[in-house]
Amino acid sequence: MVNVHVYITLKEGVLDPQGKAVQHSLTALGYEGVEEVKVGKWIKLEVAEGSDLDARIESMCEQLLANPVIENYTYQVEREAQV
Amino acid sequence: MVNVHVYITLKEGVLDPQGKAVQHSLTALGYEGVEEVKVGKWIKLEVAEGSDLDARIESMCEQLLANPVIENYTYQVEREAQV
Amino acid sequence: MSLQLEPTAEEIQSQRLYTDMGVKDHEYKRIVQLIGRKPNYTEIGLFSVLWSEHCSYKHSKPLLKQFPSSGTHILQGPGEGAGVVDIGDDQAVVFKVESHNHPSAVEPYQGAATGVGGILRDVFSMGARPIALLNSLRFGPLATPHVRYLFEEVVAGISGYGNCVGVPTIGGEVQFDETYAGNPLVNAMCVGLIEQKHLQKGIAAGVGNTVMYVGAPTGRDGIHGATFASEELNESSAEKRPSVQVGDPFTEKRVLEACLELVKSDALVGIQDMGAAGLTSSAAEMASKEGSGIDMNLDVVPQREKGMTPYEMMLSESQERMLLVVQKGREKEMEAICQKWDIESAVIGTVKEDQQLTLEFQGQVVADVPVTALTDEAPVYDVPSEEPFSYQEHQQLPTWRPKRKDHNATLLELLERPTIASKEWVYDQYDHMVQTNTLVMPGSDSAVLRIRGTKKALAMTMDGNSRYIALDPYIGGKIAVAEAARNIVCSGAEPLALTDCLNYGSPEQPNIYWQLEQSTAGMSQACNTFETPVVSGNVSLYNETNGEAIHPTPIVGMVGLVKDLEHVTTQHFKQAGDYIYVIGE
Amino acid sequence: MKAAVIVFPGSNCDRDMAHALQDFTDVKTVDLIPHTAESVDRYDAIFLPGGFSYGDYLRSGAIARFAPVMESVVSEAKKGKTVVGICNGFQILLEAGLLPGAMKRNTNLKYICRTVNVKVENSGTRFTSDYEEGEVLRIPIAHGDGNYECDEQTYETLKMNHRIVFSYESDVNGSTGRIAGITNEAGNVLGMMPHPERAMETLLGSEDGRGLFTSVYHHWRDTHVVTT
Ligand SMILES: Nc1ncnc2c1ncn2[C@@H]1O[C@H](COP(=O)(O)OP(=O)(O)O)[C@@H](O)[C@H]1O
Repeated sequence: MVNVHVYITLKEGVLDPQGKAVQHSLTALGYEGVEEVKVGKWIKLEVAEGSDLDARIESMCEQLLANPVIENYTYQVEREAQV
Repeated sequence: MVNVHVYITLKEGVLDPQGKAVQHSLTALGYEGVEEVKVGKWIKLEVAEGSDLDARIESMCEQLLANPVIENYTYQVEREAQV
Repeated sequence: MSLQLEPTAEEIQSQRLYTDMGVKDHEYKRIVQLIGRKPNYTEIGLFSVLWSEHCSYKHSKPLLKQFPSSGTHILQGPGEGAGVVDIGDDQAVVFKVESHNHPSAVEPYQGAATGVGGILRDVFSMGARPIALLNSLRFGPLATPHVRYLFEEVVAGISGYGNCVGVPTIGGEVQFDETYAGNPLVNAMCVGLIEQKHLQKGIAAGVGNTVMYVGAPTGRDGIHGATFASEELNESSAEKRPSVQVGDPFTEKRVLEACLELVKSDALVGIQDMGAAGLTSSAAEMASKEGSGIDMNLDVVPQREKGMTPYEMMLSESQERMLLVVQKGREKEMEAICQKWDIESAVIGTVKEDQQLTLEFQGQVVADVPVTALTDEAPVYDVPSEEPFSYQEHQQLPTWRPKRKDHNATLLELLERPTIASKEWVYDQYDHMVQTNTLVMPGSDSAVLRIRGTKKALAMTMDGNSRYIALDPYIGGKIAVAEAARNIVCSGAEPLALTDCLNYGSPEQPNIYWQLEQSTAGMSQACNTFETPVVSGNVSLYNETNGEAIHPTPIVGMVGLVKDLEHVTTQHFKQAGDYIYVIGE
Repeated sequence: MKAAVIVFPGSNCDRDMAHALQDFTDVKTVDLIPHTAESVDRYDAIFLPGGFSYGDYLRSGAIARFAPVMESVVSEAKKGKTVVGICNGFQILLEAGLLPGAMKRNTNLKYICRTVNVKVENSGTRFTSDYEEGEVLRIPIAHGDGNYECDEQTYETLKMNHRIVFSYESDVNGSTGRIAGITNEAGNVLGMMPHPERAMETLLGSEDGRGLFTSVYHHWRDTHVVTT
């Protein structure tokens, strides 16, 4: 088993109401110099190892985890043994 | 300005309905060996540099971005110049 | 500057770039004639959207004209944001239906959500408080994962948006049929209530008056088809320009509350939603209705993204935006109200006498076209119509009588059909009680809302059955109106008027145009019989996948008045031992 | 008695709450108070209504908790004034730390709007004195994030001190212990997910919500009106 971290964010230019609200709120709370905030998803999966791991992850992302019409994703595989 | 990445996830032991649903769907879609799924947040902020950067980030996380009752957070500062 | 990279007027003509925007050769020629020169990039953009079917109804106008649209109780027929019907006590009910079929096929959650947002704005731009939402949905059979995904996400989008704004979603219908497998239908209806004295119009009246922008900043959302050129400009980002609009119901809620406060001021002259074709259509339509012109300075349009061109700003379909005309000198009062609700506002132009839409950007005039050319002169087509072969075939078929022995089994089989089964899964996700007026909740014939402070209530329903229309469009059209009227009557109400959404394939196909013609004629006849004028509506054509059109699907949204709460009736059996009657034929 | 109903940007049950108080109790004054108000100290009871404050972006109630008016709400609560948070109002009270625990998405990940059976677990509070203990009420719920979560110790404390005031008769959203409403330790702050303000008239389906508002009023009357 390996840990896979998938990071999903809205594409450039797509309205991010959540990010806007958080930025607004941080500024109102007195945090200065918070310029841009984007709220995305971080999905952690425990997946079986295998030579097709990348292909599997990509297909999971495109099929289910991310919405390719408005979102981009990246991922990272964390192999405990190698750390 | 630096890019700060905040990663938020439910604490160990807190049931994650979203994660469970995703795992269920992945299995239903035929992805075998998906053991545990946790759905968290990834918040990207553009923040002004400064010696108090860490303190500021931690306080933003504790005050607003994460709910310490059920969530944990980690963060990472990405300094473009150093890359 | 990106502006210089746009194709020149000559290039647009020589390379026929207008065709990518959906403008036909002969339409382009007509535009050149109308403005007396070749249009530049921004200008052809304006024409492309205003002359589109969605804005100009160029294929359906003649058919819509046959609908009865007046009556003593009709205060506003088609033509404004929504229709308005007198319900006595100086109050009126305001309603309209809108389709968001194509956006929902591409991105079901946001497509459906922004559909709800748009129809809400149509209603509150009239000055009315939205009191109910309904929706009519069509999907392919639930057997495929993709259809299930569409279904779940569309419902989630409607729920996500409507619930957040705080308007109850109290009714609607869902049907599943092979014909919608590649082309789902998402029609949303909104009903509002207004004190008649607050009724607004989308007009740009009073030379010298101020044009104001209110709401969310403009981004590059929804600029479609025609973006080819700008995409080439942008080698820095490999990402495709989003054409999907994302809804922000929280902003909508504040825009709604702000607008309902703005309409109470006598400083407000006109107000309109920036819907399809955004700034372009709202500005042109407001000027056209009044026979005026507008000078607009695009530099001051609130913008969400950097480096937007006039073309992009004018064609953007960013959500949650309104265009206002305000008495000169009273802008501050309007701004104060917007500030109170924490929404942006900006003075972006002036109403002028000459009937031109003139756009300035960075000190240059970037577009200067006659308003009438954009609106009144939009083409209207007389389309050939031809009865399809299948029609006569259908007529010749002998009446089919099902032979069933086991009625119990048949009943169970019927109840299992998703189209017939309970829709609780759907309406459980809709807040159908907020505002605490819902007397009859989803699950009966029509939903019923009381009108606070009176003994009256409003009944509302959405209905349509494309199979009948596919078989016989004329009779099917009548059936659609009759079904809605029956639902209203069964709730204890008298039908007042209706709104309709015409979902069809390409009108350029003579067979499909024939369906349109026949079914609208049938609907018109039924409207006359029931004395329910059509006060608003929407047309969605080109619902096709791989050249295969959907069944013709007109949807009727009807509103009725319950004169006394005592008359409210629900469809459920109440008590064992009660008699059951069948009335009618 | 003077009641304040706080209107956050995005609140949408504020008017319903005001109607419930105005039309069905003897409360004299009911004011809608904007989120920007500096103080609510002149009110005897403060109501935080349902809705989607700040769009419920990030987390339900997370941003609203910092609305200017909240400072005064918190200090009045600490002084022992009656504070009621319903639905989104409950979520805000949790985020503000006036009540323990947190809300997660409903287990089915969907918004649920439906009338459910809600059991009165403790009729000895200022919010429930007009109900019978164990009484089952028909009250609508309407929420996406109503899955109440707290650690075991908190749960035990809540249970032991009878601070679980309402529970769902059956599991509707995954809440720990089927909790539907709780009070703070002092017993003057209530948070609940079901909407009693939507259950005020049989005409609309149920009037089981009335008892909550009349209880609050009666508690105030009994502690403030001197009878001779
Ligand atoms: N999309 C929807 N939105 C809201 N309510 C719906 C929706 N679909 C169905 N309903 C509710 O469910 C009830 C039954 O729907 P349906 O099975 O289509 O029956 P009907 O033949 O009465 O149209 C309707 O009266 C309506 O109130």
